[in-house]
Amino acid sequence: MIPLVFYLGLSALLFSIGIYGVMTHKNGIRMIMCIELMLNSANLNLVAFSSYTGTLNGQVFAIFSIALAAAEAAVGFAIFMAIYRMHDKINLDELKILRW
Amino acid sequence: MVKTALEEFAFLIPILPALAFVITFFFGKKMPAGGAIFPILAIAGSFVISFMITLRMLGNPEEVISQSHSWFAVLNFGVLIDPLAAVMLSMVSFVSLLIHIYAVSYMSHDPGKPRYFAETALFTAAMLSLVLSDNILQFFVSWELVGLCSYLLIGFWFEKPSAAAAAKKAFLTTRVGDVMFLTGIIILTSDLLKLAGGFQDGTYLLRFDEIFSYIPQLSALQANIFGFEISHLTIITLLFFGGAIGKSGQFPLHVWLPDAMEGPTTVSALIHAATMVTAGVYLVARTFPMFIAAPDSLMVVAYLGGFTALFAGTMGIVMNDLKRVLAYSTISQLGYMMLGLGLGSVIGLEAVGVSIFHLINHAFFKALLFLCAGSVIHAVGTQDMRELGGVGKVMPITAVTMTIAALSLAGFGIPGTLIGTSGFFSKDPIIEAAYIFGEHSNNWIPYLFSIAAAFLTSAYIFRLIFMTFTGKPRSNYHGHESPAIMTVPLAILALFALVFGGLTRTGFMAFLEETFTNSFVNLNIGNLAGIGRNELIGTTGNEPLLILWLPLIVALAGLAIAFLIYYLRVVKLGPLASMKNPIYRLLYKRYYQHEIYTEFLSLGIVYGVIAFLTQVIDVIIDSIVEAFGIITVGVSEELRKVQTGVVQNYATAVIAGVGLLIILVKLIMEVI
Amino acid sequence: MLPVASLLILVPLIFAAVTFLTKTKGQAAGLGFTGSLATLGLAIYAYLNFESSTAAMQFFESMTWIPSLGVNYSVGIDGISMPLILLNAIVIPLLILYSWKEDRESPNRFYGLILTMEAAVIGVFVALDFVVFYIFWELTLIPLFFMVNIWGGEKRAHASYKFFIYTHVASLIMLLGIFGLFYASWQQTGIPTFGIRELIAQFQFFESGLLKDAIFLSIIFGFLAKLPTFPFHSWLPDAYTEAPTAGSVLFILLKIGGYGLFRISLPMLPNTGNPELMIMMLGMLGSFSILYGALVALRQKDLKRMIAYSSLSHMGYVILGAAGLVTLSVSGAMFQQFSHGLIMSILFMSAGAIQTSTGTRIINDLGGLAKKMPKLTVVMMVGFMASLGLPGLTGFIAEFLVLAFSYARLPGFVLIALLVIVITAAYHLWAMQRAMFGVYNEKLGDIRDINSMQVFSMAAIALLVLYFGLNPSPVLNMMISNSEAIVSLAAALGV
Amino acid sequence: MESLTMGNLMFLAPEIAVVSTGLIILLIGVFMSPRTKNVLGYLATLGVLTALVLTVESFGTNAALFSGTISIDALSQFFKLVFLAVALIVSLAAIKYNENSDHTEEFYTLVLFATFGMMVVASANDLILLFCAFELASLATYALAGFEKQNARSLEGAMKYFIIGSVSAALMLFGISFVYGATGTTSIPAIAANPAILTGNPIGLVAIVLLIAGFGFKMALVPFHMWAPDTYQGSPSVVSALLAAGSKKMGFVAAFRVFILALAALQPDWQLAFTVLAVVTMTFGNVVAVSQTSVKRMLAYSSLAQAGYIAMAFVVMTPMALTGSIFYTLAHAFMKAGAFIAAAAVVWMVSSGKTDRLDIPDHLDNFKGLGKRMPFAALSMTIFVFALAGIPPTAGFMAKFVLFSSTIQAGMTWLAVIAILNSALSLFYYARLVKYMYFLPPEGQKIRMPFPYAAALLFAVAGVLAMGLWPEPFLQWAMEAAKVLV
Amino acid sequence: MQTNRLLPFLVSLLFVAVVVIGAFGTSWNTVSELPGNPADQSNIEGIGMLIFTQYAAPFEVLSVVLLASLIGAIYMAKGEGNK
Repeated sequence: MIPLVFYLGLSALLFSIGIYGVMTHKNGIRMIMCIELMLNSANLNLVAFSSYTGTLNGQVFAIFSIALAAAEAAVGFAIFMAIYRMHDKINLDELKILRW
Repeated sequence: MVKTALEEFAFLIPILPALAFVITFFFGKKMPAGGAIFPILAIAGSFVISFMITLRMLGNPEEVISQSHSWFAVLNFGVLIDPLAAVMLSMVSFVSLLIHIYAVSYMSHDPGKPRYFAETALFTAAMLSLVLSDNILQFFVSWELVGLCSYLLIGFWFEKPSAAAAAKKAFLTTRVGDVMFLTGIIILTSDLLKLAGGFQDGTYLLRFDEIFSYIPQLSALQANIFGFEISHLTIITLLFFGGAIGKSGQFPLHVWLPDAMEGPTTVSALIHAATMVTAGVYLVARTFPMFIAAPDSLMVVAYLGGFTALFAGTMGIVMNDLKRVLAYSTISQLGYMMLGLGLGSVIGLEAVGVSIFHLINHAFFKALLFLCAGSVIHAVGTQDMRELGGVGKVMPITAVTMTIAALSLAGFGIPGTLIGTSGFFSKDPIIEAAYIFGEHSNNWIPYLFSIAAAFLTSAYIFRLIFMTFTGKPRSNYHGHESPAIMTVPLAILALFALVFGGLTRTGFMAFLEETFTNSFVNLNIGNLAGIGRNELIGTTGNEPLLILWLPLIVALAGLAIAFLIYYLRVVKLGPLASMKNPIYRLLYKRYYQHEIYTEFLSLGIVYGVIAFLTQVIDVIIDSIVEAFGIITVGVSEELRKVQTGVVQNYATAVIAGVGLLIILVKLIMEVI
Repeated sequence: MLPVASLLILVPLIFAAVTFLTKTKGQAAGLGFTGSLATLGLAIYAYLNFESSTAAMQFFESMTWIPSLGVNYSVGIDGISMPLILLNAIVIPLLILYSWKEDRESPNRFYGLILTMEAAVIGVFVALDFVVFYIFWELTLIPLFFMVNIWGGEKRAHASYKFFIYTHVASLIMLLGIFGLFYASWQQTGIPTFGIRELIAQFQFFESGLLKDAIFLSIIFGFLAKLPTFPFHSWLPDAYTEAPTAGSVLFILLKIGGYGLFRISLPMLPNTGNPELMIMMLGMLGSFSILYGALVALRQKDLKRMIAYSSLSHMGYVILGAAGLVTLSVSGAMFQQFSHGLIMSILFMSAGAIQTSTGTRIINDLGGLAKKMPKLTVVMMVGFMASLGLPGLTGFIAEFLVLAFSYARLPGFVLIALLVIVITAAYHLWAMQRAMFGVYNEKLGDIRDINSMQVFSMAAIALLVLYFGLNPSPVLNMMISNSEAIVSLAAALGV
Repeated sequence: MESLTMGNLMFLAPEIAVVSTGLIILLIGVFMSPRTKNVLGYLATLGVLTALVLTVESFGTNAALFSGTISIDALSQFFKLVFLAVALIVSLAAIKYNENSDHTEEFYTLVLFATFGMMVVASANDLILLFCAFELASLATYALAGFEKQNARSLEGAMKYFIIGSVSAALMLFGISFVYGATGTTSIPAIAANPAILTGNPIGLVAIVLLIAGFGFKMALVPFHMWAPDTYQGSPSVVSALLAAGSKKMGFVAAFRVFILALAALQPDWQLAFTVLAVVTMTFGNVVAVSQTSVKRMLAYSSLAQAGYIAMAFVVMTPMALTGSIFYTLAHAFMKAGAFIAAAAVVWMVSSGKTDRLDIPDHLDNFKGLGKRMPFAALSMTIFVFALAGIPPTAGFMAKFVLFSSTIQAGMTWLAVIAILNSALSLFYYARLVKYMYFLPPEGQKIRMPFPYAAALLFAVAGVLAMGLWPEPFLQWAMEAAKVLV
Repeated sequence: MQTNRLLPFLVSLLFVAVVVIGAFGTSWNTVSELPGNPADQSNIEGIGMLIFTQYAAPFEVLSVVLLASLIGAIYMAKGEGNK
């Protein structure tokens, strides 16, 4: 049996990769992908726990969270489209009128 | 029945002039002569009441008038007319009345008349209230009010910068004394409360009888100051005397009095010669039982008085300003009075009699001197003696009355007889008392002071007479004799200056000695002197002949020198009276008082150093407060840059926050 | 019997609200004056029905307000508050008269703020519940903040900020102390209450001396900064100077710091961990303030700033008298509050009048004004003389009582204060001499004397200064009754 | 498994009223012309008002619905009151904002759905429901923040809000997953009953901090606040009001439920974490606010500071502190929503005139002489900022009064001192705003205040003053709510 | 973004380290045996039951979420001519 912590380690790694992506990428689309990665690593956690604790709540949660992630991505892409219309690019680090 | 009636009018003595003040102040402008009639009538009323009370009291000195009313808290205001107060009241109201009459003419050309008469009326009211107060607080209140009037009247011609400055100086210098006086009152209050064990119903804490009844206990209280055990009574009396120093222009707080001559001459006569400046002497006389019961206090009074008498005389001799000579003369004479009181350590209660006698006589002749000087100034328009000369020809009445006053001041008279000027009968006893003091204690310093001052007195006053009235005019002036309204008061005063002393001599002192044994207080001065470790001995009059004649001899010597130099002009003063002569310069510069007091102490130390340093501290405190604001804004300006506007950085912050927070909490949990 | 205490707050507040809505200057001033007169009427009514010989609370009203926190709306008047209420009620109508003829923008706000201020200050005086007290306490900040900022001098923004934030910080620290008092008492009695008298009574039963000291110090800090006293006075010179005349006078009437000292701190003092130390601290602050204010005033070039520092110096007497902790010294301190309010009103009105006619407040630029402004000179002279403690005027009574009766406990500090009397006289006289006497400075051009309204209002205050200087008993007696209560409490504890 | 009856549904009447109003607006909005769409605003207001009344009426009821995933108690009802009050203010004010807009129905539907999400969070008794509702409130407001599509600032604010929001959602989900893994359940009472693994193992701390990050994003606690100033500044002011006054409180109610109810066993850990966060947040917010020139940005930083105060409840953790904190949320809702609406009125004034600074419509300079130009806006703004500064007799004072005093009661004098000094510091920038409004000369004409703004402001002012002058009923409710947590 | 990658890297490293230490340091309470072969034993039914019974409320909320994101996304993405 694969120990639970392996799943946890993997998901932590995935999460960190997502985080790293969010912190370094300028392109909005890539950032959304990274965020999805983070959400999914959490889902991996949930499913793993679900299996290892023998309850189904986690998997239900994972399903909900997938749906939520989709909705989130939809709104995010829509916002980026609006940004693209205005600036003709979606390099998010260049959007810094609002600061200080 | 007459007696009760009189008593009931006693309170009117200060009230009448006070009412006159209000009327003249508000309505004087619309009245002839600036509303002078109200003060004159009011003061005349006061004089009549005072005089009648005095007359009645002469017959029965034990029955004094004492009325007290609660003022606030445990303090009261009231009327106390005992022999001491009675003579002062009569003198003050009388002199004030004459000067007011004189001023109608003297001030006739001044647009500020209403203000003048209002202020002098207020002054008279305050002075009368001071004299008849039955407690030390009312005394102080009136004391301050006469000071205020003095300030206002010195600065009467406020558009003259020198007058405004002199007024300020007078107020401030006397204020130094006043603070000492107030300190004395405060310590006294505190001690009385302690001794009485709190407030007692029905007694007024600061009334004189109450104070005097605690003299032994006060004397027993000891304070340790710089290792010396000093009786509280000594401290209190010395502080009182501090007040007297300020008010009566004694060394070292005498500097304001010559400057005060910036006011109208009538003011100088009334306030700075006859009445207000004597308040200090009156204070010491009024609290004499305390002084005599306090070890060393009277000694200080005697020394300072004697020294002032001499010290002021030295400056009087070089002044060229008519009024300033008189001012120094006043200081010198006040010194005599103080000396007289100080000698009470030997001659006991007689000192009060001697001193107050001199006070009254001095009031007459000094007021007269000033009024004469005023007459001259009024007629001639200058008060610089170097520009005068030969005025006697133009103004004979003035010249004669002034000479009488000068003789009285110099104390001419024949010892052992009843022939002599008023000044002679009051000054000589003081000098004689000083001799007795010297004999008794082998301490001749007071006597030397007094005899030297007598010489100087004669010298400077005849210098003044000769320079002003004899010889040829030294400048182009147009003089004329003053009108009757001015000369009549002069004549009356001259009469008094001439004969008052001789007439009242014996009765006066005996009358005053009743001051502390009557229906109000009944003190055994001998016992009190014992508390103060003072040995009292017999009275004056039994001295060697030379001693009796010596004052007259030195006075004649002074007259002779003045006659030689300023009338016959046998001695050339050129090299002597030049600034190259260090002694002359020292005297002419008045011992550099201005430099020491004003420039060094006031402007230099207090204003320049202490106040400046405080202001620096203020700036520092303020900067600390301001720094909070500045630092906050600065930090804010820097800290806001954390918010870079780049969303990736925001994400970094969030994640770093998570990581660091975990570690931080973990660490703190480990530590705790 | 009218519910006077509440009406004294409500009437000016309602008039203020209506005044804000007026359109013209005439309406605003008229309504403001009517409102202040109505308040004066109420205050006189209260005074006439007031029993001076008792320290008990009169015109007491109480209503539950926030029961879950033990907060009640309770108000009342006693001998500590009555004179101060009278002071405000008397001076504010005169202040409105004083500024009647001045032209200024938005008069409705001006008069509305004056009345709001009156309501807030009286609210502090009548409050018997810490929450009510604190609410009015803070409310006094706002009208002054607006007053300084709208009609103030050149550096008004800075001055108003400094004043607003500084005193707010102090109030908040005081609030902390109040919290401490509240909870410590709650813990002991099990009943939450914010009643001032109840909490003070409970204070003595607290066990920890440290707690008591902390509570006492933080509460008194609020009062000391408000008074103010050295070294918490930095806000004062700027605020007093930059405020318009009416604002300066309102600052002067803001006697809530000293009031708090008597109402709250003094009854607590004997129960603190180390009362002797506290008394020494207060005495030191008092006498240092007196000394410090006078020395700095001596060096001021600006007339108003000089008066501001002199005010600091005078408020030192309040603290010194309070520290004296003898019936008459405490009464003297209370009387000093009353007297200071009257005297400083005259001084600030005079300074304001000088500024309006000459356009400057720098003393050396003035000179010889007495010739052109004789009426002002007379009233100002009364004010200055009263301020330097001339007997016969109120300032002396207060100073004498404070000094004479604090001496027993604090001789050294009283002696310091005595020395300062000369300095006080010095700067007053110097200013008088430079500004009013001497040769008229022709550069100032042709100037006018104060108008008849101003003469009336200033002379009325001057007469009050004289009246209460000659006959202080009407207000002093009620102060004495209350001081006795405070002091006997202390005496019972051997302090 | 109980059945769903009409009686049970009545407990959810406010939620149903809100969500159905949203659906109706969406539906009929499609068929309306832009000019008549104003009606939708009033409709939304009416719906929110109905929900508000229903909520107030339901005070005191307790119920567990949907298999215990929804809990109706004093806490939930109190917070629903907060959200609905904010929604009411926003709906009212937005009538003017959406005047002649073709997208009124979208706006109101999103506002109402967001409100619905917040209300559900307040009631959520299960982490799954809590997460879903949390996301609902976030998602709806992402679009709202960028509602001015042609405005670069609005879009930028929305983008930042979205990115940080998504990251935070992921963090929260990650944290929830650990909690679930350790306890095997997502139900709050069940978690509370089974904390063994979390307390004894390092994962407990990790989960807590992850959750704090997730909620802290909404609460805008430093350092999870970074989006807040930008978004509050960039978004339409009415939306900023919703975010700052409403959605921020959602973070608090979620945190109350999750930490105090579910993770009570880990109190030492999260207490410590919140101590650090509260102190840092209030100080940072106040200090940085001092140098702001954009009023909305200043309000945003002030909102950070206020969050720091409210978070003190997690540190003090006495019933009194919780009461104070809960009371504070309502007070802050009125104050902050009102302040943003006043800013909205100014932005409207600026955009309808030509004389002002248009590049930053909420620049301080545009507030010059507001007392003359829009007296009511200036007056109410003054009341709001003084309330925020804690000056009596306003809601802000009462809130601080209860909260800070409870800190003293708990013996945490140092915290009270920090909070009080911060509170004093805040006066600095609030007073500056007042200065601009009243003491500087106006640079434009006097303008008549549109009715919707005036009505919204009036409501907020009424709330602020009512809570300041007659706090008793609100305090009672807050106490009831606090009792749920203890 | 070549310039500023170190900090993000360190931060992610920190994060992963913290989480991994937390996860590995915890003694998870796991079932002794995983539920057999997933192919045999479908959990779809169980999940379905849960969604429609215990988690009905989240499900309802989710529907509103989807509607809200639909509205939001359409509104944001729609390019109205008046740019």
